[in-house]
Amino acid sequence: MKNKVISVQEAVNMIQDGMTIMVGGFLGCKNPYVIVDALVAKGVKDLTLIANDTSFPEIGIGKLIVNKQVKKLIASHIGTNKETGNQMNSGELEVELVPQGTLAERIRVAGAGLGGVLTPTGLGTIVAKGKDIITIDGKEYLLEKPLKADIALIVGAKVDKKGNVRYAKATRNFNPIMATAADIVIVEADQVVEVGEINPDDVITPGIFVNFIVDAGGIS
Amino acid sequence: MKNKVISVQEAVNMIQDGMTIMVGGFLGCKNPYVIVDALVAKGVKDLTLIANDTSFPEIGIGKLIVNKQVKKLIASHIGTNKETGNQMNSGELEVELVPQGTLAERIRVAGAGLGGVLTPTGLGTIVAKGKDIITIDGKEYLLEKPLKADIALIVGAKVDKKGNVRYAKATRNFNPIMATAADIVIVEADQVVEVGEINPDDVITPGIFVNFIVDAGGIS
Amino acid sequence: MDEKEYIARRVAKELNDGDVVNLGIGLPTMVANFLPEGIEITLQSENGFLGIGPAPEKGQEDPYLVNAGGIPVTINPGGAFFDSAESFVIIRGGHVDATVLGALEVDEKGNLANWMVPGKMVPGMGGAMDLVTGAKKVIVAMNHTAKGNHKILKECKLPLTAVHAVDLIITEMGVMEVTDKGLVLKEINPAFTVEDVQAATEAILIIAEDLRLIEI
Amino acid sequence: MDEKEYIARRVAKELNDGDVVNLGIGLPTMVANFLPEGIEITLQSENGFLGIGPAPEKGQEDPYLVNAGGIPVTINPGGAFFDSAESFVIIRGGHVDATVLGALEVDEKGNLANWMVPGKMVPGMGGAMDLVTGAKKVIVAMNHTAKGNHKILKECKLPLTAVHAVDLIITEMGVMEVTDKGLVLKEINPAFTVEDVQAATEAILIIAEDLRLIEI
Repeated sequence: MKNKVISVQEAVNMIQDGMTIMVGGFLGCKNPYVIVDALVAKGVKDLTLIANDTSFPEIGIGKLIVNKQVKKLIASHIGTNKETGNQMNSGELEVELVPQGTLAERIRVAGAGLGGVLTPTGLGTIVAKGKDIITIDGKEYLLEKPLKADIALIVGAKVDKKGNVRYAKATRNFNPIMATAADIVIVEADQVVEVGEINPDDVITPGIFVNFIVDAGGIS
Repeated sequence: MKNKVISVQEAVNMIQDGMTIMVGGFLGCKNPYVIVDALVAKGVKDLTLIANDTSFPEIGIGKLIVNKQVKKLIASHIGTNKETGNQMNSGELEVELVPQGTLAERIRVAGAGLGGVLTPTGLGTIVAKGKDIITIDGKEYLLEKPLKADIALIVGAKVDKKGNVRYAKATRNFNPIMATAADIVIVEADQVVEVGEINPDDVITPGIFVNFIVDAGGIS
Repeated sequence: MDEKEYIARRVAKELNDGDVVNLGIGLPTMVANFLPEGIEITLQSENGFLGIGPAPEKGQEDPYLVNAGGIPVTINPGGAFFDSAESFVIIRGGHVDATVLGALEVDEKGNLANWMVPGKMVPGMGGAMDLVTGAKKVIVAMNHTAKGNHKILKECKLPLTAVHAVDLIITEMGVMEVTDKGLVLKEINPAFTVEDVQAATEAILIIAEDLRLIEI
Repeated sequence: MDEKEYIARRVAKELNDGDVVNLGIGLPTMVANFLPEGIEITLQSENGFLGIGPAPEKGQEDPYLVNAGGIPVTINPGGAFFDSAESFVIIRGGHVDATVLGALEVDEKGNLANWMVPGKMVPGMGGAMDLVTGAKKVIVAMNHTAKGNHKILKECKLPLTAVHAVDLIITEMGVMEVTDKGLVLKEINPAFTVEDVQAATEAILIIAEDLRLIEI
């Protein structure tokens, strides 16, 4: 079996200028802080970032915005990071705002091999602009397209060496779906354990989705 | 808090002739045996049954077929119960065969408030007959519609009195999605435990989806 | 009692025992403090759990346990965590009985605007569009006017959050139901007259035949 | 060595270390027994788990742990259980590297028929349609003919499981790749001549320039 545990530096080396990355977390609770900080230090540019939000200016992926490393953002909420709004208004940052449930589902269908999402959310609003409307049994739905990434950076509370992931409390959020929708998935783990230490009933993200593990517990 | 624990008889009393029911399980591993046996004893008729398969003639929902209680079946596989094929060929039973992944997704979108599924599965086959094909970014997808039921009968290994469900091993299968897609959800539990005995991280089906609990462990 | 508490107390009376409820940030969050005796509800949080409990004691905050506004919370026994896709299965799928949220504007057709002011403030819609689309009952809880300007309009001017989505509007002045015929004033704060409420409302109010005083 | 084992042994050589593989019922299931040294794969089961292990010892069967054919199995350390929706996220989403399954008919365009014979046998497609649509590599493993009748055709006659889905056909006679130009015979069982294989095949075979003998 291939060893999936790598260093932060090895993780960051995979992320190149211009790539599309997905990052788990919800208002910074919690982003893969260690990898993101290294990404800020490396100064990778022109990223397309897919995330629920841009956290706070000084926390997690909020720093990627402040550091102007993001060219395009796809998110549901940017209100907690004023720098995001500023760069959007100045035209430096392209922002696509997506309803949170639609964002989750667009990521999920990308990972699931489906063609799109048919949702009532956003009908009659500017979210529907330029999008197809499909009528099914007399009800209208917006056709929303899949969202994929080159690399997904997710967080795990307990991760075994095969990459099976357990999440803790409210940190689960977008991580399990992002793990299905990227070419390369890197999990930042609070704790790395031996194979067999997680009961198969308790695995949330199966290890087949995870390419690499950064042991944040081993670092801190 | 309302007491969700009811008797098998109370559960079966809710199921009337002509209703649409979803039943969890995969080749009988495992159906809610206690409730289904009571349903067989009651002799409810003209059911529409949504399930992965019709089990074996003498196990679980296989008996509902043998006992001719089902008018229409929506399933992915009927090869393990010859009586299903016989009744289909004689015209007694209407059978809609659905690819397993499409069946799962049709149930999921019904529970998720989405309008349908856009899947590549079944294109160019008789499964596509009479269905809309939607082209997205040059690729074709079949539009498959949501599947809802009046009542879902599911199984749980460990269920707390609020209805939070843990599944055991391969018995999880269709149960979690069926729990989202019916007006009334009844879980047959191997074991009923007090509220608080299941860690919130370990809940698979949240109790808000479960209306009633039959304590099969308490019965056997 | 300040206006916010007055509104929150009245909203609390709309909730039924066993309801699954999503409360927006700010005033709506206060509703949980004023539930009538014997009414137990389950609070849903968009970021992925059910069973929000009381605020943690100072120093007991868990950084892994925050609500959809990023505020530390607790989880009650019998709660459950899940991912964002599942969270919106619950929300969009009609499994939330009531959602309570604020508004910038709401109109007589039940249209709602609460997520952006073009060129000024664009926080994003977060989960609001899904919530008002999927919840069985949508309650707008807000001050009746903003710095003297109407918020309850004939037709929303700001970009919409959703069309025909709002069921009930509860303000410090009254309780208004969205009906096919327009906004019906069902209850009024005894501190105001019907004329006061109408003057503070751009939409023409239909006065309920059995108009009652708000009791909280 | 019987034909089935011969086929299973040759299929096993198509699998790479780390592959996620779904094996159909019957002959395909045997493939797991013949993996080359140093090749570790993860077996996926449609009914909801990864990491199928060796068959349980007699008397040690767990009724809650069966494969997609209803046969008792075990799960390896590092395995994981999930629900049917997630199982087909894995399958349809391209997260299965290879699927091995039998066929009633397969044709030179890679069309596959393996789920019904109208009026005679209609078991249903189960997970097969999703598997051949979603897996990165689709390997048909079967006897070359059925009671002397062709199974590898110019065009399938039975209702299809999927169009343009098959990548490789492995039989007791040879290994055939589906290409834009048609079926290319890449390897042959030394017990047969090219003429034997063609005679047993309705589709016209393109003989690979570097045609090799099957080694198992």
